Amino acid sequence: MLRTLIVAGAIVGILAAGCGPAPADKPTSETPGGAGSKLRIVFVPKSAGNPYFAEVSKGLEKAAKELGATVETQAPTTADATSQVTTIKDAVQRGCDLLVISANAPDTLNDVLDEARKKGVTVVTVDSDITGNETHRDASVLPVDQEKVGPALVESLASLTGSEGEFAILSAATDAPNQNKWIAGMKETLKNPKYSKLKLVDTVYGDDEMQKSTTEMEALLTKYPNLRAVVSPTSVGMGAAAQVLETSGRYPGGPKANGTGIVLTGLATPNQLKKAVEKGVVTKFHLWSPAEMGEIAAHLGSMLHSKKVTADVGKTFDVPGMGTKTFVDKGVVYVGPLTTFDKSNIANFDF
Amino acid sequence: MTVLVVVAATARDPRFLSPQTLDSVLLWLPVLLVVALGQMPVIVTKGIDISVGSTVGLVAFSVGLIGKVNPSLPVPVLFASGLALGALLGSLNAVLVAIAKVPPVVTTIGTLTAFRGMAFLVAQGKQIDTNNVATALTDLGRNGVHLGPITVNWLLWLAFIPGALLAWVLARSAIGRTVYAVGGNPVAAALRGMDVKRILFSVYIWSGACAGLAGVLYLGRYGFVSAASAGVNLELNAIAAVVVGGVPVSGGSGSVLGVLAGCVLLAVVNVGLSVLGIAADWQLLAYGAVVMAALLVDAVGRRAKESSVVAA
Amino acid sequence: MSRRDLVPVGLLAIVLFVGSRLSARFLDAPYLLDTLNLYVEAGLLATGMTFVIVCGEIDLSVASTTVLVACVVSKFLGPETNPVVLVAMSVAIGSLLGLVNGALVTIGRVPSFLATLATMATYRGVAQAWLGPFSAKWPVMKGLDRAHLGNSPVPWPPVIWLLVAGAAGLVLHRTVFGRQVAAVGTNAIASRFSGLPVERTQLAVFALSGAMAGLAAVFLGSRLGVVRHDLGRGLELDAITAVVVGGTSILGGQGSMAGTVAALLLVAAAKTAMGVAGVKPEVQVTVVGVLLVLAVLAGNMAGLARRKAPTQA
Amino acid sequence: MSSLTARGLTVAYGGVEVLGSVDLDLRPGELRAIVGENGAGKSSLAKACSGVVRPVAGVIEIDGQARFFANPREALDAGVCLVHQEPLGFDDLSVGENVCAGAWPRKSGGIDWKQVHNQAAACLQRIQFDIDTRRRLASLSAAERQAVELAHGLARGARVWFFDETSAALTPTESARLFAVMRQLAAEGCAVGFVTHHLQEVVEHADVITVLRDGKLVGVLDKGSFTQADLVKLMVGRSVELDSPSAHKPGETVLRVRLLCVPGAVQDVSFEVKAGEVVALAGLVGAGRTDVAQAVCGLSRYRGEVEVCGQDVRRRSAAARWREGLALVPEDRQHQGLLLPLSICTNATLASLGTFSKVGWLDNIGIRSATVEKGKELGLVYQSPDQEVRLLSGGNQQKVALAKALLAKPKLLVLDEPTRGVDIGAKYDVHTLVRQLADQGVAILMVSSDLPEVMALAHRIVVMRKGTVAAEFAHQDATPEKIIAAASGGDSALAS
Repeated sequence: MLRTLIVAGAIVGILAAGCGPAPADKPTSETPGGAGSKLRIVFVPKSAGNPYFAEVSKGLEKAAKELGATVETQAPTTADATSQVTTIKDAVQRGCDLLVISANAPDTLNDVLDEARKKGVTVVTVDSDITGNETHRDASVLPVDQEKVGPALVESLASLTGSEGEFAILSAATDAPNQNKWIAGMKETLKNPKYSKLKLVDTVYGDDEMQKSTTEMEALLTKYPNLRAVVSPTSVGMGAAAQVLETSGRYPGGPKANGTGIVLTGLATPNQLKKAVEKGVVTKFHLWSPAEMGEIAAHLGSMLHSKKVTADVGKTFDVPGMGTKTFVDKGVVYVGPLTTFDKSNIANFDF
Repeated sequence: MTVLVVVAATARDPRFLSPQTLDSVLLWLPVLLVVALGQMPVIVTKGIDISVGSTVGLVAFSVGLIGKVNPSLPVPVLFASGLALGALLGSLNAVLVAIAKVPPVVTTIGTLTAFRGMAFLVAQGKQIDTNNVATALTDLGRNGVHLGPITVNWLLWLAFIPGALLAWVLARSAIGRTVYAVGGNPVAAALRGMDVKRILFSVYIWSGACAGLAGVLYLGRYGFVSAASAGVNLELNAIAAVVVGGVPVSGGSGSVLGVLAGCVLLAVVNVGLSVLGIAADWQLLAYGAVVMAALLVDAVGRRAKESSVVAA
Repeated sequence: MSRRDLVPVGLLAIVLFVGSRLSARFLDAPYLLDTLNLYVEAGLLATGMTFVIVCGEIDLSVASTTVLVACVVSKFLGPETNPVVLVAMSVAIGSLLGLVNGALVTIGRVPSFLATLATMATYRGVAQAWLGPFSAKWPVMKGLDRAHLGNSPVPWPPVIWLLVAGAAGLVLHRTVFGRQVAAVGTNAIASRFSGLPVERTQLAVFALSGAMAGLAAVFLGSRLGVVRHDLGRGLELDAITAVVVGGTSILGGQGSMAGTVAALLLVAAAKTAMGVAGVKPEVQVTVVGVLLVLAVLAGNMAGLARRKAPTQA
Repeated sequence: MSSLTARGLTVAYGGVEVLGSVDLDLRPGELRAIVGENGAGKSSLAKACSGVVRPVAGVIEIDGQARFFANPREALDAGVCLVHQEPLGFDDLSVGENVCAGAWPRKSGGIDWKQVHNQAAACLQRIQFDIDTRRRLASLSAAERQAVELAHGLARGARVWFFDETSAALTPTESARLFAVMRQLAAEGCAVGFVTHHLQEVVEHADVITVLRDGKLVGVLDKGSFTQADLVKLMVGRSVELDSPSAHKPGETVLRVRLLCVPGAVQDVSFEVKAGEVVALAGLVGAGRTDVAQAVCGLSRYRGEVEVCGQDVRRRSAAARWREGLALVPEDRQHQGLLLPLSICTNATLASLGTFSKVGWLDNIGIRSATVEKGKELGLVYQSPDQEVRLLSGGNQQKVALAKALLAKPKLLVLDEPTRGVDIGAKYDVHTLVRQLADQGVAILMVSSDLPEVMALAHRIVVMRKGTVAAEFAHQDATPEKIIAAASGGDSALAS
């Protein structure tokens, strides 16, 4: 009992002692950046160790240089829904004017984002939005018009397969909102009679883990002997799928191709697939420019923060060097069309 | 147990029993097997090494980086550096457990976190992708010895090296028998003049070295390493495989063949869940249930054995 | 008597001091109190875990239990509910899941490490199978939807945690049950030979750990407003870390609730201090791992110096 | 000349000196007994000489050369071997590996298995044991395990032997065989020292006797120069006599055991214990006596009936039986009887926490005062009631175990080898206590291998052999010869 008291006393004592001088430089009073002070941008990606977000970061830094702002990237070590909460709280406490975040889950950040905004922080989501909870952020910069990704993927698939045969989708987690939206878009597009011979046989989930994605991809090859194609709208999934096709030799022209072989397309960062493209395992795939996304987010955020623009439908703003961007519904801005990577251009990219 | 799972799976979907599935299982095995082989002597000495998952991740990334910077390095050098780095990390556990006498669970939970953090620091936000990995290394998973329609990939052959070594050491060598002795009765081992400290030290280094090797195998198998996900939860799978393979957590006994069987079971279950098309949302549940069933079968078997000993 | 639980208190003081040097914005009482909210779930799990570890067992399934309880409760209760019903239901389901662990250990005779390793996957698996990829809305607790006590900046979850931990500490150190837990953790055979209800004690600690996980679900749910199957990954390691750094012997028998609380505050303070100072999360992870080993090492050294006597005396 | 000479050996645990500046000379061809009460430092002396504990002062010389042993291995290498009371060994390894443990013959990197088994068989044969060296150690009997222990010393080429209460767990036949081996070793030129509590063994076998008291050397006696009574006086500093049981005033039947069967150990055992009566279960080790005691206490599965105070307790757990007035002091103090790292208070009141609590809250003051009081009653020697039990001597540990049983206020007390490994003084205290309890009307079931103890305490003696009741005697009808005859199936010639 005595020990408990000692411990409790020590804690209270330390807290009390520590809190003494704090009011002198009460952080909350100076958090909202005045017009004259440097804009402080904090970027919270989904998780650490992902070069895709390193590209976004690069774009942010480029814009920050132009804006005279500072950028700091704080990536949680695990990509789960709660890990970003701590990171955001600490960033806000340290001092931040513009929070750029790629949300891991659509609905767990509401409180912490509200709190940040109450303290004068502008919140812009990039890459993945908090769908269904848009009121808790100021604006969102998304890669491409979500509605256009599905059709684009189907079209790419059709051009590679001659619009016929069985195909499967290898996605990330079952609850990744972007992925699900794109898959829904693909299914919608497939209803078009011109794709009637393309048959989606299965959708599997690799959780964006190499091992899981590989196992799922291998299982697909076993389950569907007549498989003609695989679409994977995620980097890790495509990387794993390419690896499996190469190992099993079932890519078009591979040693075990059984006729035309299995084609692979989807969305991925180019570095991941350079070798596969060079070897002919993969013909083409797509992605937008993550760096541009970061650049737009920084400029837009800075304008929102200084109230130079409001995120209303149809309002437009200019991004230096990228022309005019328009807000669509719910404060969303799209970056632009998909880039296609193939043998001819892949060497020019490094991310 | 493995047979049961295979029969059940085949009954559900005959496609399960295809060469392609077998190839998947064989490709799934090497990394887990090597980590489990490392774990086994640790568990035999009543210890545990939870840090191996992070060791695999850190080594896979570091070796990937070495290969990226010096693309001309021959593959054996990559394996050697993986082994050396793994052993180095293992020796940190060894010092803490054998010399500083920190309980193994605490030590390795600590290093689990620390090694993962180090992997992030080494990674600097980058990842290793196929682009950076020597083709000679990734080819080890693509080629192998063809036995009829099945390909026994080179990675698995490489995994058999520590397996054979461990089997020989445990069954035949003085150090191996001492491992069993220390696990069976540590007090007696000390009084019999055995160097308990040295044995503990060795098993943790062995575990680290195996995890290091597994890291290179991981690199060869997937050609892609992300600091955040490489080797995550591998320690739990490895421990489960060892225990399902008949090594009691109370130490003192167990065989390498049993561990192999445990790994095969887990590999079959994991591949099977995907091949059978168990919905993604149900896979974790199915996996947990199978592991639990294996443990219960094991416990019932143990009970039967105990009562027969009393009767004898 | 062990003094190992004073190690985290000392370290806590150092961390607070260093933290205040690193950033002037660290020692800000409302902020620190607010941040403490984030550690309440880990704190509750650690409170239950202290009993389990003192009893010579381990419970790796706690985080999964929390998530499963959260999923079940949010499916069963409406959008608004009476806090008493909510807490009672969460704690009841949590205890039930804990009892399953206990039954596996006592009746199934599966070592707790493995039994709870299996239920760790199974419980989360059930949660995932049940909710699928979706979030479920957490019921709003009528009358308790404000985050703070009255108008003060003190948030209520940490206060409740400290009260629960205090009560749990009294139970552990001052009651017959606590004495039985320590006895069973020291030597289960001798306890059985002394007429202690060994199996019942083991069942009880797992149930208690499950109950705490259930209570943690209430806090997790009300903090986030929604629950999903993938919340709280790795929370079990945080809980075990706090217990062990707090001076409880991983071998069972000896432990201190005050130490657990101090250690959890230590981890919270260390992470927060680093976060405010702009230390990257990946570095934070490394530091916390090293801290765990160092704290135990420091305790070990003190312990070794204190008694050099071999056990065969 | 001496094989081993120790001068001024001092051993301290946690700052407490347990052996103070003791000298010892072991000469080749000689059997030396080391005797003393528990806590006198006998075991510490043997351990200090064989590298198990490090002395804080003193010198050890082997064949005239000063040696320092940092660990048991260095002592073994120098030819000093300590044989423990409980055989050490590795259940999952073979007999051959156990015999050669720690120094397996090597061949090209691996173990030379042929050599292992040959060497082990040869060592076992030297002491007239014929055991298949490929069997797992777990499958051996206690005596065979002991033989493996001895063979291990032989394999390591030991020339100085210490036996630390090695005969305590053996039957008279086995123990006679052990002393024959010791004599053989001495005849082969080894120096032998043995630690024992059995004064009979000392009188019969020792050539020279070292007597310790409270960690000090109090005398060195030569064979034939003393009587058993002299020896006891020297050991305890006072004279002790063993008595016969108190006047028999049997009350109602407290324990009735009918047709008890424990699978694999006990067959159809029936007997009764009345209030105020001491019933001894006699017999050889392995006859099933402990199994009966544990079944009665609800610690193992059984068939048949166990009635306590007229109620069948089949469905009651061990805990419930304690609550109904059944208390046990088990044979194995260290593992079954006590929680060694916890305090005296905690241990003493462990079985009676209900008495020392109110609605679940511990009454720490009551616990402390009850412990102190019971300790005084039992003559417990300790520094503080908060002291860890592991720091107490064997006799005092046993008293804590007894205190725990007594604080539960038992109607039936089950004592399993209550004085095993306990010194003469404590043994006397325990005997006095048993008599007092019987006088107070407590029913006592006692398992004992110590025949004088059985004769001194029991009103009735149930002799077991191979899991069944071989005979039952009233005290006045019993003689040690009859008991041994019944226990060993008529083979009384081997009785000591």
